Amino acid sequence: MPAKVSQKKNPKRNPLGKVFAGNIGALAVGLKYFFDPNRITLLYPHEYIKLNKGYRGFIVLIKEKCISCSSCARICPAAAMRMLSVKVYNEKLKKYMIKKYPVINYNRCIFCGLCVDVCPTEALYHVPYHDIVYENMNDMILSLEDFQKEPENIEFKEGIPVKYYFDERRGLVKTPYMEELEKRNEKEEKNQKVEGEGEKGAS
Amino acid sequence: MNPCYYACYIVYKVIVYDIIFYPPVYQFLIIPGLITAIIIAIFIIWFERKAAAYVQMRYGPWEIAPKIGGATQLLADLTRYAMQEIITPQTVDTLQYLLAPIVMVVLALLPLEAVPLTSVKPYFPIPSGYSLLVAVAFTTLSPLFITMMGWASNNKFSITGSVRESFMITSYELISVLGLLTAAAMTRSYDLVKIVNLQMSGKWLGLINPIALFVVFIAVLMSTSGFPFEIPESESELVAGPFTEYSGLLYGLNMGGAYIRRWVFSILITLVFLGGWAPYRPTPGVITGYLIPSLIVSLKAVVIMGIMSFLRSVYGRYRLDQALGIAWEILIPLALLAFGIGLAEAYFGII
Amino acid sequence: MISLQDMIKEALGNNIIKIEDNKGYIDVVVPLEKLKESAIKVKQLGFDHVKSVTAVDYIQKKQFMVTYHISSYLNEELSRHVLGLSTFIDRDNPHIPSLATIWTSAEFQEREVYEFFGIIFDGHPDLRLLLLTPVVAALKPLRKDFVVKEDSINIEVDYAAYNATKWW
Amino acid sequence: MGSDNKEKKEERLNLLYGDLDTVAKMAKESLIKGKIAKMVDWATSFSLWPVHLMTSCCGCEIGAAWGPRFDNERFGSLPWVSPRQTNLIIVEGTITKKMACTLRIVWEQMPYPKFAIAMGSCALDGGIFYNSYNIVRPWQVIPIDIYIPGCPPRPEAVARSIIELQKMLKNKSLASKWILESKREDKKYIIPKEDLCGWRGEKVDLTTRYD
Amino acid sequence: MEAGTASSGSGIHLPGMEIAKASKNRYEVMIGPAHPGSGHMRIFVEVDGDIMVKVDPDIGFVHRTMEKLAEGREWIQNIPLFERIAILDACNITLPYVRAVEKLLGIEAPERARYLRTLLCEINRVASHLYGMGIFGVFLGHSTLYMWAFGDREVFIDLAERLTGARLTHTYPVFGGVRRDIPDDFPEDARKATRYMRKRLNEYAKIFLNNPNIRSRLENVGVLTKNQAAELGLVGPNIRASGIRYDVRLNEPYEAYGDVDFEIPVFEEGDSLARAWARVEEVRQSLNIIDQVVTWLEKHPRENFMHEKFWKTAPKLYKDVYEGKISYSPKYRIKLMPIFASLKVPPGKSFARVEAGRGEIVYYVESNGDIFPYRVRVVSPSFRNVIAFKYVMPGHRLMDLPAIYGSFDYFPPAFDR
Repeated sequence: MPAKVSQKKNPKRNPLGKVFAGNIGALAVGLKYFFDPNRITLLYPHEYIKLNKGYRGFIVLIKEKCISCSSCARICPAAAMRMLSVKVYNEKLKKYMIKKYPVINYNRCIFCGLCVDVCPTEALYHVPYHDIVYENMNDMILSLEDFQKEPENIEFKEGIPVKYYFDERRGLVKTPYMEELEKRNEKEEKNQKVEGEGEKGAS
Repeated sequence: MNPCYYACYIVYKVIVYDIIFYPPVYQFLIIPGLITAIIIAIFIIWFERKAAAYVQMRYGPWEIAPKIGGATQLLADLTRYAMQEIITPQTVDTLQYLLAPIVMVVLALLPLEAVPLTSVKPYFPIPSGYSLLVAVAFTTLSPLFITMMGWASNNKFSITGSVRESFMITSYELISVLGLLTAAAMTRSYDLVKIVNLQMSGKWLGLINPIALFVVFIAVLMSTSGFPFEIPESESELVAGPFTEYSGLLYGLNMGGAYIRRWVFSILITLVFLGGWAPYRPTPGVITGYLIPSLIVSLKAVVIMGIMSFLRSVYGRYRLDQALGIAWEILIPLALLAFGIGLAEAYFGII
Repeated sequence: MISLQDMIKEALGNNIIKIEDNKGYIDVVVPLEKLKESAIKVKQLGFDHVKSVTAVDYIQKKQFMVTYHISSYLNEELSRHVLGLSTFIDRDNPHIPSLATIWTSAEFQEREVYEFFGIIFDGHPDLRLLLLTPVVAALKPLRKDFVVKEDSINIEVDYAAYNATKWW
Repeated sequence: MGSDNKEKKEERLNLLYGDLDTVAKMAKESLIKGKIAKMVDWATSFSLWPVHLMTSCCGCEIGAAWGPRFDNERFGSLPWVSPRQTNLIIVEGTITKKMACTLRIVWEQMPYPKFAIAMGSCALDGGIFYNSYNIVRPWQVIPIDIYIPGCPPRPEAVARSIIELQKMLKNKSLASKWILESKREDKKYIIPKEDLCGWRGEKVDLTTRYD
Repeated sequence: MEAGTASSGSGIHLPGMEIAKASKNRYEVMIGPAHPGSGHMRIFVEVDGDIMVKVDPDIGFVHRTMEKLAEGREWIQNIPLFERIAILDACNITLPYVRAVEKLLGIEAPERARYLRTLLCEINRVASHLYGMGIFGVFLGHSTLYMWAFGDREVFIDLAERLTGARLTHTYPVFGGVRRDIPDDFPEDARKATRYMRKRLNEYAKIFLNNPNIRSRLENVGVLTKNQAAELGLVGPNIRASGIRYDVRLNEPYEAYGDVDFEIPVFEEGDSLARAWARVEEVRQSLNIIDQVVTWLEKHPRENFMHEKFWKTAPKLYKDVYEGKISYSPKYRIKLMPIFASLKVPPGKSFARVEAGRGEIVYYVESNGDIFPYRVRVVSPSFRNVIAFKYVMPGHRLMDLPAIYGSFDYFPPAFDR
């Protein structure tokens, strides 16, 4: 079915209705939300959104899987990823060989995910967080070692994870993401058992 | 006795009892003057932001003091303003530029000199049979200095803003004067004490003559550039209107000035239309004669300010010619109508 | 129904150098002298606005191609098609009659082409720079002889000497 | 010793004559000490008002960051209209050569203590437009305190940058020091204003980068 | 003919700042570029009393030279590049480029991909209109509308994020298909979101469009007749508010728009209020389309959302990724073949147009058979709307400037490119 054209007009009101009904309607809606605020705010440092697995956040390299094909660097629209030549000892041939690994510069990265999608061996993956800030631009140019580590995320330490779900009446509604919390609590308990009583104050 | 001690005692006594507790000074500086006005402004700006945040599905100022909903937010803002650099651009008229905000704030508080907050005579600031007239006359002074600020700033936006402000002054002044003087016609008196005393029986003038109250309410919104009449400093075309060039403490004064004016007007409205300290009857004594009635008046005034602040979250702003049209074509006939109704009610002895 | 191509052939007559059905639009090439005349004729057919004014720099042929992509709003039959009215001009002396007086919608776009290619639209009501500062516009950035360098993807250094800041 | 005494004497004399500069300096020094300095830092950190300077497309995420879901007004930060009353610039993305002059002028119009956040990869190293002929890097124009990577960064990252800036303010007491010294030593401009607004820039080494 | 570009005179001369001599009683106000009412542009307004006499938009403050950069980048790298024209409408903005290149390649996306593109396009359209309404609200001093619109926009941004993995810059359509399929719980969420939004639109009307205060600002302000709108070549809801029946979705249906059932709202008045209402009605229609598309996607099997040519050659790992067998990988994600990194497109010229949120966006793509495009010409909706300021604003009052400006739903990065 192709689209249809529907002819419409600005809604018209008689002068009296314009003054009274309009004002009262606006005030009523305002008062309704004043007394029943539909607050969707994320209290950020105390809560953070547990992003889905598919979120295109910071990128991590799995060095073992990399086959030095340079696809990621070639497809990068911002030239944020480049190939760094590294001498690697080859066990079979028993000699040093030059191999290329990608390094990334977050000063330029636009998080389009093309590098991850084009990698033929899945040697790159996204971590689902994206809220790290830096005081220094040089910190954002990662070395090969840093590129293999997942960047440290502060939000885990400061807040609890929440998830937003859709609601017909309220739009987005947030709830604490219990699974994640339980997982984390278990981890903490384990840590405490291992490390003993001394660390209790810190948590 | 040590003469030095004696001298100190006398000085202390003079300063405390004869100067600070001299009603005009006390009223100007403490209740309901400067200090109370600042506290009220802090509260009401916080409330304005919070109320807007409630309507707008969010929290508003919060992190600064989570337990009390961020109520200390404005303290931080004021401290920041007070400590920031005060920039005096090269092109401004320096003396006017620096003096205008200060004079504006001082003059904004001047009407309080004529406003009695109790019916007990020793606590009147200036006992006068024409206190309503004097107060109304004083309210018209401070807006002139807003116009002056814009002129002294020597900035196109500022000047346009101050021209708009002067347009607004000429239109709202007549309305508020007409509206407030309706009370005089109804009560056959210019004396605020008498006007309040007549309302003690529960017949508040605002209830008897709601049109006059409505007209004055709108006129106050216009005069203090509250929404939907926030025209002189409408940000989407005039940046900050007359205040565009002001920074630091001077801007803090400006920001407070509008709220102080609104506060003074709210007290006037309370006294004239909402029964002042009714239903409480003051008796001699500082607490029962002055503090309790002024507290009642302040509470009522705060409610009025709260309603004015709430309008921000519902309305946008009118165009200048539309606002002036509302003033001249709708509100002035309404004010005249209210005046007529007041006269009729007075004639038939309803009041 | 006659097809659009026939309609245009009929209207423009022997002004047409070449007419071809490109992907998504019908391209009509007219000589430079006949451009304004053809534009008026095309407008009479009902093409009432310009969608885009494009210039392409063929540096080897020493030519610019200027294309007006035009279509119609008021005539619903024509609005399904896009017509490209193209002409070739000399690269060394880029002058072209302005069509902004015929279609007002071309005004800003011609200004843009003027600043990016240095093509001068004769008779344009208000030929000024639009987007760029004078210094940048003097480079005529969209011409092919203004080359923007892309970074290479390789870091030609061994790992130990990799100094992060230097290579970006 | 002798010269010291002389200076002190001069200072006293200046005081006596009512030299306003000396008095203002002394008053400032006595004010900005201990508790008051801490209070200034506290107040500034909870009153970071960004100026309305939408430079590029990250502006949409700024809108979202001050919108209801992420609501940065919780931190006491209120987007304000006139640069004279604000103390924070958020550079939202690309700064073109046409805009750079504006950015510098806005920065100069703001009263100190003032801070800057660069948002988005375009504001760091050009991002996807790294080799464009019409952009400059914002850190060449104004001193930047915090960098946010991403294109565009999430609104949480903007909130994070404000939190970090608050921490920086409190730990390093940037605001009170700035008020005391009337200037900030650790940040400086790279491109002089004449070059920015006149588009010459021949003498400037644009490859330098400070941190 | 370099006149008017460089004026050599005494005093400081700032770029782009041509100071015209003002006559008596007139003065010039510069709105922008760092001005709350201008966004990323500058408007020279010559004011006679309170009436605007001459308005000259000075744009280019966000000109990021995309057309030039595109000539040095590979075909696929240009998708994220052109996305930055208007990131809040990312899918609509890149789609015509993808379609133009597909025309050159001689391929067409499979049906499921076409529906997925339609879905994201409509989600973006809703988000874009809400953004425009929010900015409009702020221009008229109505902060609540701004907050509401941005809050409800989050609903649709969240939907898009679940679909593509990014809030705004989706980079979703690629040549021959799309990059991801919908997650399993997506249809239900989308339906809830549309139901919620329909209810909210009524409240928007109550607090904003039917509010007498706002109505009086918008009615009979910035009136454009049908012929004027056509002459100026405006696009999008702005012309449909003036009574022109033009919508690319109607006149040249692309993707799945020929198969879904929806209406094109056309208004007659042509004033600012009609333009605002046109957007609200369009949001309603977009919600209908989202519902229909989601239902279609639910019914049909999940395969073939990449063109056969590319998908057939995929090795096993690619299918593992699609099924979500790799732990850190999202389900239903498609991997791009390395061929995309150096794709050669046959020579030719092509032209594509798409109805983006703000109006029609037009791409002219020329290839000479290389791995780079020879020339890409983009004419974004805002660029065609900006001319309206020059011709519509004069004669109105200075305070009408934001009312007209906002009603055209400008987005400066879009016209600067």
